[in-house]
Amino acid sequence: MNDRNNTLDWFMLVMRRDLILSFRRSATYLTPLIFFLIVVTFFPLALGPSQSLLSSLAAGIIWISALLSSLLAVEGIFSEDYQDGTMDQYFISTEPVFVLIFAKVLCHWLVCGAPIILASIISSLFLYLPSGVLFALIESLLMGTFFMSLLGALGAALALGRSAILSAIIVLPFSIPTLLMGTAIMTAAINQQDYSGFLSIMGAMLAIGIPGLCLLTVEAIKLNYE
Amino acid sequence: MLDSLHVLFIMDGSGPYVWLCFFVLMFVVSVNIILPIIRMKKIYKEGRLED
Amino acid sequence: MGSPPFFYRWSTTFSPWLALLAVIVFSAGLFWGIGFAPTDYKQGDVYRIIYIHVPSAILAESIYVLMAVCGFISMVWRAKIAGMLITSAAPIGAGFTLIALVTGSIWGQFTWGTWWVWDARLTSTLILFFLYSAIIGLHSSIENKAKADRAVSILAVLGVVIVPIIKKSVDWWQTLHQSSTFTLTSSPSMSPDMYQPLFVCVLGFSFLFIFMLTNSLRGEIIFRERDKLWVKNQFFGQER
Amino acid sequence: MLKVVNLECHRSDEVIFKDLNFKIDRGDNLEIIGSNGSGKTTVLRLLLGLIPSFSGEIHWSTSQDSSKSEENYTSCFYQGHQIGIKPLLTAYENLKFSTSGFNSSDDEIALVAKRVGIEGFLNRRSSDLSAGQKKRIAIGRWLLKDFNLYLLDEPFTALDDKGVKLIEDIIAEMNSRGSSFLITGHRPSRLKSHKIYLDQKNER
Repeated sequence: MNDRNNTLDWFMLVMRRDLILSFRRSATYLTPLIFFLIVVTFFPLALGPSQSLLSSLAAGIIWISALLSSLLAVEGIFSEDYQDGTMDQYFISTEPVFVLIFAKVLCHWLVCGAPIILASIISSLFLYLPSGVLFALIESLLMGTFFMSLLGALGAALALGRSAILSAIIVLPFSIPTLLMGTAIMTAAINQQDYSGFLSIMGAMLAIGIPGLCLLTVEAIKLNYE
Repeated sequence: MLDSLHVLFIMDGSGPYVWLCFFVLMFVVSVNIILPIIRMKKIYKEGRLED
Repeated sequence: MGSPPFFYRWSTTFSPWLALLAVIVFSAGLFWGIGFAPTDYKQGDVYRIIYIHVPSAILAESIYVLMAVCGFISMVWRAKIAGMLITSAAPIGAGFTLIALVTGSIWGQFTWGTWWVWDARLTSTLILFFLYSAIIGLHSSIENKAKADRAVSILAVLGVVIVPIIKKSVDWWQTLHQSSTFTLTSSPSMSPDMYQPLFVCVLGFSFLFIFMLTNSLRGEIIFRERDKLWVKNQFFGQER
Repeated sequence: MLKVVNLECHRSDEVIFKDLNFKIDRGDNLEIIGSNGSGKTTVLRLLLGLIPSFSGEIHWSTSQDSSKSEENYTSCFYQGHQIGIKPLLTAYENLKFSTSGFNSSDDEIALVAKRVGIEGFLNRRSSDLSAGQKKRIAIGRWLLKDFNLYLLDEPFTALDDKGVKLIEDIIAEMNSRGSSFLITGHRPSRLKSHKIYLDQKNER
């Protein structure tokens, strides 16, 4: 009865199920995308259409919008599983639960984070982002949105069954390093400096964050089982 | 005596700034001390009513 | 120390003495600093804000570290008192952070002519204030207080990892945008006349904090355990 | 296989149940019967480790000799009050993406679906199915893999007479294969089982 790759099987099971579920419910990937585009559109409306102004602010605008939309999207990640008893099955299984949580977060990022990155390429045109830094933008957003998904999952777990806005408020202060790192990369890229140092710091944050935040998220979900 | 007090309050024009900071300090500290005491008094009252 | 009744009994005896000690050292430090320390030749008398500003800032950060340690203890060993300690310490820490911010702002208005500068120090202190707010907000949103304690411990532990990153990244962010014109630590080696009262102030503020924490923790313990027998006997009195 | 001694559980200073003693051997059934709020679900969740705070002893063992214990709940199947049927997944996917089904082949799933009477709905979204049919999907999950012990929280609710008969048949069949069942309910069923009444234990 002892299957060798049991943990991997579980991981794939959770991934496949969540991916199918998200694609059948189009709101999961459309809502953050539309939210992102609306927020990005608001900046030219509020600041005026001056090309030089927008061009200098573009990186910051895209980063803030991506951060907010990936955070808002992650809010309901556990609530359905918790309410219909699927979460119980995770905790009963002898597999390490944080691996399953990681599967959920990864799937969520694929469904919500990746479209936002694509949309940010389009909005970089609207906002006259200097074309040379597009690659830096994508690189920094790849890591940044994933970190936000991890953080958002922790917030969602802490606020499980409570108001949605609460989880965002809890997590936002903790997301500041990501934002600062991201904008540091962008500023360095715009000034044509070497930004690989910041990139590797972000990678290190992610490397610590994946196991660390997943473990904390499991702790937070466990709170509801007492 | 009064002169030296006057000097202490005015401090060459920077007095208002320093004393404003002092009052902010005292306000925040006393709020943090008084609120728990009020809370304990309230619990005491309610606990007495229950008995 | 671990059990709430023991702490309550212990603090009933020591709390008045702690209060006395705190008031004496606290007022001695402030009196010395604001009344007697020599005037700074560069900044004038306004520098005396330092005797309020620096101790508050030191406490603001150390209280957060204390909370994170308690958070770790409460997560690993499920110690009840550690959770209560976070609950009681958070508003006090937020208070000292607020004092540090406001006094710094007033000082800045006098010397720099502006209420706020996006300097690394100031920004990271502001973020520290947000972290305290997140912890207080989360705690108040969960009705079951034992659960709230553990939820908050998770945030406190996460914070202690993230605070150094914020400190570092804010520095980098600063150097990238503009070289900072002002730093709060501009005064080079202070003269002993100014340094000694500052030391007394830091000590006095710390004693004050310990007293405030004890005071608030006593309330928390009574509130949590108000249905327990020992509270009925010791707090509400034995006669019925 | 499972032995429970003097199990007791509190929630905020209130005793939910105490002095609970029972034993389940291979092929045995045990029913825990009680009204709402008598702690039936709590017993199950406590055995599974979903509720960490309790007092008393829980012994698990694979073989008959209890000295060789500590198997823990690895080969347990749990069906809670919420049966975890996702409305957006088809009946087939709901069977496949479950604790018991992720190693099953399509043939096995088709066979199980036939046994529980949902073979016609396998590719239908579960949101289109009735409550009873969803319940049948949940029953199908029991059959996908053999567990030593099944912990079922009120399995008979929302089922018609045919469904109840189906469960009774399946349980009898699995008993003979060596599986045990721990079932909760409001009233005793027709199953051959030991029965524990929680309400009477609770009188204070």
